[in-house]
Amino acid sequence: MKRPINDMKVVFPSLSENERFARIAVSGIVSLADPKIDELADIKTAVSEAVTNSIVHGYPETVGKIELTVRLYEDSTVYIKVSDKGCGIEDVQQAMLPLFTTRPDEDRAGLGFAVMESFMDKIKVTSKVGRGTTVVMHKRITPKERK
Amino acid sequence: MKRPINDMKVVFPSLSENERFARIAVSGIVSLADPKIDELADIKTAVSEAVTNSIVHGYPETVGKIELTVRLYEDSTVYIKVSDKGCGIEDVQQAMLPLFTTRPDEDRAGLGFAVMESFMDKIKVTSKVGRGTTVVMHKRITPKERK
Amino acid sequence: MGVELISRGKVLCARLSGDIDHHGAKELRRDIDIAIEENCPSELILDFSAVTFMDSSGIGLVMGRYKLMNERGGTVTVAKTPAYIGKVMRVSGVGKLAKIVNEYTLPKEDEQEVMKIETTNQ
Amino acid sequence: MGVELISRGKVLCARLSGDIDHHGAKELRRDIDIAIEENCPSELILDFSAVTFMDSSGIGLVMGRYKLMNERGGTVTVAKTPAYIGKVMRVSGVGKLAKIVNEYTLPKEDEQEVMKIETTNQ
Ligand SMILES: Nc1ncnc2c1ncn2[C@@H]1O[C@H](COP(=O)(O)OP(=O)(O)O)[C@@H](O)[C@H]1O
Ligand SMILES: Nc1ncnc2c1ncn2[C@@H]1O[C@H](COP(=O)(O)OP(=O)(O)O)[C@@H](O)[C@H]1O
Repeated sequence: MKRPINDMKVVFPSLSENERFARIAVSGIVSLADPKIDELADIKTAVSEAVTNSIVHGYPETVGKIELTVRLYEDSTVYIKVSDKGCGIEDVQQAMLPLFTTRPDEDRAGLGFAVMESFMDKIKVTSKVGRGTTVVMHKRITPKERK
Repeated sequence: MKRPINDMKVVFPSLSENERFARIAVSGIVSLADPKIDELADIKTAVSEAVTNSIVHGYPETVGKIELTVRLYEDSTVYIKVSDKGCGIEDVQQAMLPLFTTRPDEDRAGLGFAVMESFMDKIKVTSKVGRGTTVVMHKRITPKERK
Repeated sequence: MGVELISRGKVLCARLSGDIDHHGAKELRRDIDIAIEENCPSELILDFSAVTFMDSSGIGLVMGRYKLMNERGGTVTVAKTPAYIGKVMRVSGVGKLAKIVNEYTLPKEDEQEVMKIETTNQ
Repeated sequence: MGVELISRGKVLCARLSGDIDHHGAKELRRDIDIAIEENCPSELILDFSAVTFMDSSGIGLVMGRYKLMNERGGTVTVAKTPAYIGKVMRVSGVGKLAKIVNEYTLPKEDEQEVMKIETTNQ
């Protein structure tokens, strides 16, 4: 893929109030490309899932850093990367199964990855136990007609 | 000063549409502390000035990286740092004089630093020609009463 | 983000509002569960009409309330989901647990109890 | 961000809206200056009532229009500034160049020209 026409990297601590901040930041960049309302909602939701996972699962007992990268490409593709240096996932394939969760006590539905998969065009998860987790997602948006 | 209760670092390219993005990002973090509307407006304005300066003056011919850091401290102090690796300022004291501008052609009023100074409690500018400019600002906010 | 709770007869209605994410879900959950304890409803209506954002934390909220109501022999109804929230609901298959409706009417009653809980936490 | 331009007799009124920053100021400036060229007003009213944000780029906009109008023997009036924008105006001392008013009335005229320019650029 070519060079991005705009991009942003944000680093913030794994505090649950930053779930909202991450959505605001991602909207701030993606909305510059004039996406349709439902496309922006899809992207915000996927980012919210990934960031929440880093907060809830990646750093269950501590506060660590989360890095969010957003890139806009000329072909209206949005690239999103969410990564943490938390506890990591032992079996990524199992983790991605709908309804699978290691925190049913916390009212987690086990649907975070399922939402990311169905709301974005592409998702790739890489993780290493004790090292952290990285989620990369892509979505092609339909920019509104410009005058 | 103690450890921040929340903080964020954003890196983005010096595109003028990111002036708006920087305001959104800073609002996203500062609003978590429930500031008064006019305090939030002051901070957004100061950030807009500093980021615009990096775009217009720091990287006049090229697109470079701008780094924006926002920290919230327990005593309701907001710390903001805007830095670029652009052309730098030869005489910082002169640059900070109200109405001084090197780009009158571009309808710059020469009031960016004056606005930052009067809207924030403290501002420190460090710059080196050929290396870049860093603006650090502080403001104490009055958080709304929490229930 | 907040929830307004209205109890009428055997129906408890929770009107949710604002962004529902993991950060806010805990408080919503607590407020709704206290109202269930106190009013022992046979039907819980979750009204999403004023919800502006929801991720799978909202699904967890519905599933958790379903479990609780089911244990007590009651049902859960999900009402008035805006388009973007309907999409999250569909992906999750929550329709198997809760009845999904566009409109509802609360039973009229002389004795009515309204509890308004507005969480201002952003 | 945008500007709606209304020319009545010797008065040109520019109703600005949205966020005024460096990014958007260029287009606003161009649209206003074209209208000045075409209508040769003796008074330019800049109406800020619908402006949601402004930094010193907005001051540059006022100062630049003042220079242009002054060259042409005309004046600039700044009208209806919301509180937070009034603060930026005060810091800049723009009151020395432009008259600052809360209300204004446009001259009534049979022949009236309205140009609506809405820039959707965010
Ligand atoms: N960033 C992460 N760090 C560690 N574990 C994770 C991370 N993200 C997801 N997981 C694991 O994957 C499981 C499934 O995630 P998900 O589908 O989002 O559902 P939920 O968050 O509701 O549990 C989680 O329960 C957790 O065990
Ligand atoms: N980040 C920067 N990099 C290089 N020069 C700068 C930077 N910020 C400010 N300056 C210099 O300081 C001058 C005054 O800045 P300011 O008070 O913000 O007014 P203005 O932006 O309207 O020119 C600018 O004209 C420019 O020469």
